[in-house]
Amino acid sequence: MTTHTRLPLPGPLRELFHPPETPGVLGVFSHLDATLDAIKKLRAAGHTDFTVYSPIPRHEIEDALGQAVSPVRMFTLIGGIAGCSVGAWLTLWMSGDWPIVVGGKPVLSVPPYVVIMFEMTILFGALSTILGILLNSMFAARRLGTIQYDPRFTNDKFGIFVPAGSDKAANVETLLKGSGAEEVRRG
Amino acid sequence: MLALPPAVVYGQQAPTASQRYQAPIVKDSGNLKGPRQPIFFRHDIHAGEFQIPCMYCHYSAAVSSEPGIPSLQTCMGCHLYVAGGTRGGVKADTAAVRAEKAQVQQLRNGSRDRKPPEWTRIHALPGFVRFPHMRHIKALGPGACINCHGDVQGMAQVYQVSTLRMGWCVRCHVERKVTRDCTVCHY
Amino acid sequence: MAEQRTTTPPTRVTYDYVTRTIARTLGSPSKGYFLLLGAAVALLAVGIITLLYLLRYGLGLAGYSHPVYWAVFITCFVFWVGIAHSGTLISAILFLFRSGWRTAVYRTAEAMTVFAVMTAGLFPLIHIGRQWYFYWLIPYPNERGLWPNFKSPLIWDEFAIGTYFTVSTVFLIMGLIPDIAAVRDLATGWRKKLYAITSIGWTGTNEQWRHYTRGYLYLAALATPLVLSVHSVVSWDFAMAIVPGWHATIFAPYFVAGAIYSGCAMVITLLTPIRKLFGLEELITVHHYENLAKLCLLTGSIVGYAYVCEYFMAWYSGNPHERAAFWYRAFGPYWWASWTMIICNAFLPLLLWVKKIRTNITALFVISIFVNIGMWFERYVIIVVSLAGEPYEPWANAVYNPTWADWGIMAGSFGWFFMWFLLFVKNFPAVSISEVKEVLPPPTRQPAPPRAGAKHA
Amino acid sequence: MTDSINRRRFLKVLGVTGAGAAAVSACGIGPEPTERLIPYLVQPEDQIPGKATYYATTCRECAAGCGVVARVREGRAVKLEGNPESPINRGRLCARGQAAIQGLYNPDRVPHPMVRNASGTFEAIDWDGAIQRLSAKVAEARGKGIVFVTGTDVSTFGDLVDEWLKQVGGRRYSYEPFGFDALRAGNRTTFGTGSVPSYDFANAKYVLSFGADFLDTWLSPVEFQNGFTDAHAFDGGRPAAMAKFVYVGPRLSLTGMNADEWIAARPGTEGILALAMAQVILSQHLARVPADASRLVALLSGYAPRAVATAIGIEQETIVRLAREFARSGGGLAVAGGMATQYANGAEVVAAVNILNYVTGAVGSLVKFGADMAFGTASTFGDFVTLQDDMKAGRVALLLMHGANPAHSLPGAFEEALGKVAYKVSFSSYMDETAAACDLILPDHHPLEQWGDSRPRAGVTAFQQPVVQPVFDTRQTGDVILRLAGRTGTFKDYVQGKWGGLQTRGRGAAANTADQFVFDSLAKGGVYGEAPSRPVRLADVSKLTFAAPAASAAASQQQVIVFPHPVLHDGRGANKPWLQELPDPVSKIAWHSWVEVHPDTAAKWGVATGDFLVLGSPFGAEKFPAWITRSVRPDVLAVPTGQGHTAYGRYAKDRSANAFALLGKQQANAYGGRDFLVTATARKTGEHRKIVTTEGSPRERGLGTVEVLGVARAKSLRPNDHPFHFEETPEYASPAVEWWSEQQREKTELGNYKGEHPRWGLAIDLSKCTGCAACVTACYAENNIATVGEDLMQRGREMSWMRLERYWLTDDKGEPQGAVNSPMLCQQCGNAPCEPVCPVFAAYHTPDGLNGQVYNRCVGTRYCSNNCPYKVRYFNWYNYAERDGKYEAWPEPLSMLLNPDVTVREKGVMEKCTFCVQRIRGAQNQARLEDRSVRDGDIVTACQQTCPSEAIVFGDLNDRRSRVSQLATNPRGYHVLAGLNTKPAITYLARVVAQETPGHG
Repeated sequence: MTTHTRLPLPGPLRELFHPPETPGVLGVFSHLDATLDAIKKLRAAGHTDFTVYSPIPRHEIEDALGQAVSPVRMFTLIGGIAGCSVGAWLTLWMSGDWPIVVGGKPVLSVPPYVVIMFEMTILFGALSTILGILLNSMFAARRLGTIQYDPRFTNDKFGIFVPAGSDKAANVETLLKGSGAEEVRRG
Repeated sequence: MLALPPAVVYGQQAPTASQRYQAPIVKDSGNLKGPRQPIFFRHDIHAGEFQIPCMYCHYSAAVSSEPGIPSLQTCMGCHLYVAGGTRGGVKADTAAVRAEKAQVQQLRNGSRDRKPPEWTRIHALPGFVRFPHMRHIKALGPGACINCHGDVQGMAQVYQVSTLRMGWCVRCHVERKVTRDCTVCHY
Repeated sequence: MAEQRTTTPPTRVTYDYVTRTIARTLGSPSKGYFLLLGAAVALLAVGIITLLYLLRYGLGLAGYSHPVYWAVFITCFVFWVGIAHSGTLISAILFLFRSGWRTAVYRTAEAMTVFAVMTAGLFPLIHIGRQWYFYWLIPYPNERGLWPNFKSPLIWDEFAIGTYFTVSTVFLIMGLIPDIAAVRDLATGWRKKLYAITSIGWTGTNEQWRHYTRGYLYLAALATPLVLSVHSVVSWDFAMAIVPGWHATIFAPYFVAGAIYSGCAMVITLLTPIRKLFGLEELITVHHYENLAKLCLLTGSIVGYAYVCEYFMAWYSGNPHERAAFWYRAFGPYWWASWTMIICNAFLPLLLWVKKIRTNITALFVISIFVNIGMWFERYVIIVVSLAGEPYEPWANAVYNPTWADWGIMAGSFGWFFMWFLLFVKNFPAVSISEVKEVLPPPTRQPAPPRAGAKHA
Repeated sequence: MTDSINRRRFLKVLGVTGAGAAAVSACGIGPEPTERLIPYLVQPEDQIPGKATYYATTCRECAAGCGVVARVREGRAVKLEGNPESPINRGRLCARGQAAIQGLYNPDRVPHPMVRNASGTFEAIDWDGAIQRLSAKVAEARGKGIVFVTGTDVSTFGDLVDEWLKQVGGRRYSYEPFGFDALRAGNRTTFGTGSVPSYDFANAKYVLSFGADFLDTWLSPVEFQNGFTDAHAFDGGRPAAMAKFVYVGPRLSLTGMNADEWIAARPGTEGILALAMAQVILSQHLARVPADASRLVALLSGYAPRAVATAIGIEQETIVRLAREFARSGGGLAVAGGMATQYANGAEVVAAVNILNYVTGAVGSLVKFGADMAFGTASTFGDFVTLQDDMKAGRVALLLMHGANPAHSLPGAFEEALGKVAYKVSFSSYMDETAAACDLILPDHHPLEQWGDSRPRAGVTAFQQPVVQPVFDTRQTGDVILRLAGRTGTFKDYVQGKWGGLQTRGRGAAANTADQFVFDSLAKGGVYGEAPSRPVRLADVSKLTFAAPAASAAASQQQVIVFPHPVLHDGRGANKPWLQELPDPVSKIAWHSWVEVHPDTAAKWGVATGDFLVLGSPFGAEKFPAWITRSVRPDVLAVPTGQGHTAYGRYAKDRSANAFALLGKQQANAYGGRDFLVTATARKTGEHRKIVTTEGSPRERGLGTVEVLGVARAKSLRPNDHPFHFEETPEYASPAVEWWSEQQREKTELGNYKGEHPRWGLAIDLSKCTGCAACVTACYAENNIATVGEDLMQRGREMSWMRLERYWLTDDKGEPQGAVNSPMLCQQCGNAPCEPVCPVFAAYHTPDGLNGQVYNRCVGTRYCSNNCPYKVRYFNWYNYAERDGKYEAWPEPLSMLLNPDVTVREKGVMEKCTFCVQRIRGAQNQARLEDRSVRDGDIVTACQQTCPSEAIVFGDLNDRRSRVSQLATNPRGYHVLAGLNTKPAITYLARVVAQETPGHG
C-alpha cells in the first residue's frame, strides 16, 4: 500500500511499505459508467495491470476487471482450524496436566471445552482474516509499486492508474480521455 | 533437664576422625551469603565438623510439623563446658580462637541475662501453607534435611537454598509420585 | 427487498454531500459537547473513587448480603454485555442479510458495542473479592503449574467476552479504514496525521477493495455466530448453575434476544441526540428508526414470550423449588422489580405495533429509555431476586439492598462508556461514509435505471 | 508464674517463640512471615513446637463444674474441649464453655491492679502497693463489717475465703442471679432438706419439665443434655426408645422447643397441674405409690382435673392423659425449675412437682438426694436483700467482690447500697459494673490461668490448673487472701495440700504418695467419686396450700417474664464476641435483647417484629424490640437477660437493654427468692430496628431440609427401608443413573484420585440434636471464624460455618409444639455444584471426598456460593484480621486464641466448613508416623467433639465398619436435597416425634 504522507520507517519496513515509484498515467472520472467504459477499453487494449480507484466497492468494477476471488478465505479457514485446535489443546492438556476433579465430572470433559474451542475458532479465524486482508493488500501494493493517487478518490471520484512508460503514456492518455476522464495526469 | 531429646536416635553415625571435615576459619562473615545473625552460629562447625545430628537441636522436626529452634538451654548444655576455639583447625590461630570464644561468650551472656538472641529468619513459608516436617523426615529419612535446606553442614552462615515456592514443592511431589492434592498443604 | 424503495434518499444526497456531512461532525466541538464529556468524566471519577474504596476496604461496602453474593455489579455486567450485542448484530448479521438500511446506523452501533464490552469487561474484575489476582483466571504458564478450570462458565465467559471484544474492535476498525481515509483526504493539521496513520494507507484501489470486501464478509460470517454465542455464554453463567430461576434451557435464546433488544433500544437512545447534534437528519431517517423499532418489537416479543415461558415451566414442572422461586419473584419483596421489568420489556414495546408511534422519533426515544431501564431490571431480577429468594434452603434467604458503592460503580460505568463514546463520535466518522454511499445511486453520465441490491460484497 | 514478664514482651515471645511459622501462620494469608525468631530460654518440658499439649482443668463459666481439656500450642490456649473423664459432662461442652478462652484473652480484661484516685478515676498501682492498701483497709474495717461476696463457689478457694473471714470477722455471701431458692424451699417443705438433688435424665422414660430449662440454663445443662438425649433420642435398638418429653411453661425455651408436647399452662399454675396429675395417678391407681403417699389423698382431693383445668388453661382430658402417660411409662421424671420456680409461688410449684415425683416413685431413683449439687449452698436472694439493707445502713465497712456482678443483675438497688459502703474491693478480671463502682481492683487470674477446684456435686472435685502463663499482670485472689491472712506459701500449695487429703477420703487403698495422687488426678481433671444416696421421706404436707395466681389485672398490663439468656446467661457471657454473635437458639437473634410477643397480642397492639416496646414495671422501665412468635403465651411477654451492660468491655457495653431493670429493687418473696414475673405496662414507642436475626423461614415448607417421622412409623422401619426414597432417583431410572455415575467416576480416577481413598462423612441425628449451638461456637473456636459484629450481622454477613436451622413443629391448630433443629453445614457433596463453577479450582474435590476450599487460591468470584443449594459458603467482605480495622475480629490479645493449624482468611476470600480438615491431616500425619492407617474415631471434628447430645458422628464412609457408615445406612437417614444428585457426605437421621402426624410445612 502506499500513503501519500511518507512516514519514516525502519529499513525493511520502508522497503515493504514504500515500494519504488511506478511511472504511469492517472485518469480521474466523475462517473461510474465512464470508469467502466475506460476499464473495458483498457482491457481490450491489452492492459492488465492497471489500478482502479473508487470511493466505494462497486460490483460493476469487479465484474469489469474480471478479478479472481480474494485468497483471504484461506486465511480465515486456516485460522479457524488453528483456533479450534488451540482451544482443544488448551483445555485438554491443561486439564490433564494437573487432574483436579470438580463436581464429580470427568477430568477430561469435552462438552464444556467445546465452548472454549468455539471461541478460539472465532478469535483465530477473525484475526487471521485481518492478517489476510493486510498481507494481501500489502503484497498487491508491493507488486504495483508506489503509484499516483488523488484525494478525491475517497470522496466522489473514480480513478484509473495505468502503469506505462513514457512510450505508451500518450496512448493511454487518449484512451482515458476518450472514455470520459475529467482529468488525466502523467507521472 | 539436660536429657537428650528422644529424636537423637535418628542421628547419623559419627565418621572416623580422618574423614572429618574441618570447618574453615572465617575472618569476615560479612562476605558470606545469607543474613547476618546476632551470634555467628556456625552450622559448619556444629553439624559439619562435629557431626552433631540436625535433630539434636531441631529435635521436633521428626515428630512435629515444626522443626523448632533450640532453646538457649540446649546451647548451654554444651557451652557450659565448651568455651569455643578448641577445634582442630583453629587452635593455632589466636585471633580466630579469640573470635570464636567471643561468640560463645555472647551466647553465655545472653543466657545469663535471660536475653535470647533474636535470630533472623531464613526459611519461611506463607501462613497458608502447612509443611509437616515429620512426614518428610519419616518418608525420606533423617538425612533428608539437605533436600530442602541444602548442605547446611558446609555453610558457615546459613542461607536459603531452595525457593520454597509452590512449583518447587510440586515438582518434588510429582517426581516422587506422592499426592499433590491441594488440601494436603493448604487449609 | 421492500426497504430498497425507501432507501433511495433525495437526489441532492450525493457522494460528496455524504462525505462532507459526515466529515463536518468531526469539526470543532461545541460547548454542549464538552458539557456532556465533562459529565461523563465526572461520573467516571465517582466510579474510580468508589473502586479505590472497594479495593482498600473490601467488597463489604457494597450491599451484598448472604446469600445474595452477586448483585448490582453482575447486573451491570450483563446489562452492558447485552447492550454490546446490537452493534454486531446490525453490522454483521444485517450485513449478511444485505439490509441496506443498516449502513446509516451500524457505525454508531458498532462503536457502542466496543465501548459497552469495554465497560462490561470491567465488572468481573471489580466484583471479585481479590481484584489483584484477576489474572489467575487467565491460562498463563506459571511457577505453580496451575491452570484455570475450563469447566467453569466464568472461564467460558472470559474467553467469550475476550473474543467478542477483540473481534468487535477489529470489525469496527476494519469498517473505519475507508472512512478514515476519506476524512484524511479532507482534513488538515494534526488530524490529517492521525488519520493518515490510522487509515494505514487506504486509497481505495481495486486490489484493496477486493481483499477488503472478502475479508469483511468472512469477518461478518464469524461475528454472527460469535454474537449469538457470547450472550449464550453469559446466560450460561446462570443457566449452568442450579439456582431455580437460573437453571433453564431457555436462557441462551432468551438472553440473546434480550441483548439485541436492549442493544437496539440503546442504539435509538444514542442515535437520537447524535442525529440532532450533528445534523444527520438526511442520512439517518425515520425509516432507519422504524426498522430499529421493528427489531425492538421482534426481540421484545421474544423476551416477553420467554417471561411467560419461565413462569409456565415453573408451574408445569411441578418442581416445588422452581415454583417457590417464581412465586417469590412475582409476589415476594421484589415484586416491584419484577413488574417494572415485565411492564417495560414486555408491554411497553407493544406500542410499536402502532405505525404512528413507530415513526415518531420522540416516542421511540422515550420507549427506548424505558426498555433500557426494563432490561437493567431484568438482569437485577434474574440475579438478585433468584438468589435472595433461595428456595432450596428455606432458612437462607435475605433481602438485599444496594448501597452507595453499588451505585457509585454503576455510575462510573456509565461515565466510562459515555466518555469513550463521546470521544469516538467527535474523532471518527460516526456514520459510515463508504457504506452510505453504497446505497446511493452511483454517479453516471446517463441516469441509470434504479437497481435493486446495488450493494454487493 | 511469679516472673514479672512485661506484658508486651510476653506477647511477643509467645507469638513467635520456637515455632515461628506455626504461631504466626494465624496472621493472615499474606506471604509475610515473621522475620525474627526468638528462642525459648528454657524449653518447656511438655511442649514440642508445632504440637499441641493438652491440660485438664475445669470450666468455671457456670457452677456446673464441667471438666475441660485445654489445647495449648506454643504457650497459647487455642481451644477448650470437654474432658471425657469428667462424670459431669463426659467430654462434652456447651457454647459458654467453648467461649471461655475468649474470656481468657479478652481485650477488655483489667490488665493490672487499679485504685480509684482522688479525682474518682482509676489509676494503675503495683501489686505490693495494692495488697498493702487492702490489708490496711481490712485492719481498719475489723469489727465494722467485712463482707465477701462470691459467685457460687463451692471450692477450696471458697473454703479459704471462709477461713480468712473467720480470722478477720467477716461474712460471706455467694450470689447467683438466677438462684435456686424455690427449689430448696420446696424440697425443704416436702422432704425436709434444703439441698439440690441430682437428676438422672438418662434413665427416665418420660420427662416432664415444669419450666426447668435443663438443656440450657438450669443447674448442669451439659450433663442433663447428655442424659436427656440418651432417654429421649430415637434409637431403634432400644425397646424403650424415645422417652416422651412434655414441657410445661409459658414460653418455649431451648429446652421447651425440644419437647414433644408443649403445655402452655398459665404462669403460676404449673404446681396445680402437677397436683392434678398426682391426683389422677393416686385416684386411678396408675402407679405403685409409696405407702406413705396415702397421706396425700386428702390434700390432692381438691385438685381433681375437673376443678383446676380452667385455672391452668388446658383441657381436663389433657391432664388425665398426661397423668396416664407419665405413670404408665414406668420411669417418669418431673422436674421443676427455671421460670416455673421464679414466681411468687415457686416453692409451692416445686413442692407440688416433688409430690408428683413421689407418688410415681421417682424420688430416690431418678431424683437423687445425697449427690447434692453445689447450687444448694448459695445464699438466697433474701439473704442478699438483707445484705443490701446492711450496706445501706452503713453496717458494711469493707466489701470484697469476687466472681459476681450484682450491680448488673440488681440494677439500682445494689448500686445504691454500694454507695454506702466505705471501701469496696473487686477481684474481677473485667471491668464490669460492680468493679467499676469499686475503689480498688485486684484482678484475679482467669480460671484458665489459675489453680483451684470446684465441687459441683457431692463426691466430685474438679481440679483446675493453669494452662497458660497469665496474659496480664493479674494475681490469683487465693494468693492475695493468703497474704492478707499473713500465711506463707502460695494458693497452689494450699489447694494441692487439700487435694492430697481427698485420697484418704476415697477408697482408702492409698498406695501412692499424696503428690502422685494429685498428679494423677490432675491428669484426669479431678477426683470423681460417687456420693452415697440419701433416702428422703415425704414430710407432712397436709398443711400446704397451693394458691393459683390471680389473673393479670388490667388489659393494658401484661405479665412479663424475665428469663436467662441461654448463652449470655445473666450477662456474664456478654463480653465474649462468640456468644454475642451466636444467635439465640430459639429466637435466632444475636447481639441484642428482644421481647417475645404472641402474634395475637401483637395484632391487638399493632406491633411488628422490630418495633420497640417500652415495658414499665413497678421497679423500672426498659425498651426492647419486639419479636413476634407463637412460642409464647398470648398473655405473657418474655424478655431475656444478658444485655444492657453499662460497663464490661467493648462487646457488652451499651448494647440493648438490661431486663433486670424490670425487676429492680424487688424485695425477696415468701420463700426468700426473687420474682422473675412482673406485671408491666407495654407501650409502643414508634421506634423500629431491623432485628439482627439469622432466621430465614420459620417453617420448612416441605422442601426436604428436615424430615420428621412419627414414632410408630420410625419404630416399624426395617434396616433396608427408605422412607425418604421418593427424594432419590425413581426406581426405573436408577440402573441408568448408576451406570452413568459409574462411568463418570471412572473418568475421574486420574493422578491423585487413583486408588483407594477414604470418603469422610458425617451423620447427624436430628432426634438427638437439641439446637443448643455448642457446635457453632466450637466451630468458631476451631476454625478461626471471624465475628463480624452487630452491623454486619444485620446485613447478613455472619461467618458461622455451621448454622442451626430451627423449624417449628406445629400441631393441627398451627401452634408450635417444639421444633426440629438441623445443623446446616457444608455437605461435602460428592457431586458438588460449587466446584465446577470455580474458575481457579479454589473449590475442588479432594481424593478423600471433601470439598476442598483453597483459601489462598480463591479470587472471590462467589459463584460457588450462588451454586450451593445449601448456602453454606461464607465470604470475607472485609479484612476481619486487620489490626485496628473497623471490623477487627481478634483485637489483641484475642488473636492469641487463633488456631495455628488453620489459615486466617483474607478479605475477598470464600470460606466454609471442610470437616476440620486440619484435624484430618493431623490424624493422618500421626498415623503415618506410627506406621498405621487412620482408625475410626481418630478424627473428631470440633462440632462432634463438643456436642452435648452426641448427635454428630464423623468418620470414613468407605469403611463399612465405621460408626458413620453404619449410621449412613440407617433407614431414618436422608440427604438434604438428595434430588439434586449432589451426593452429600452428611447423612441426617430424621427427627422422630411422639406425634403421629407431624406437621412442619
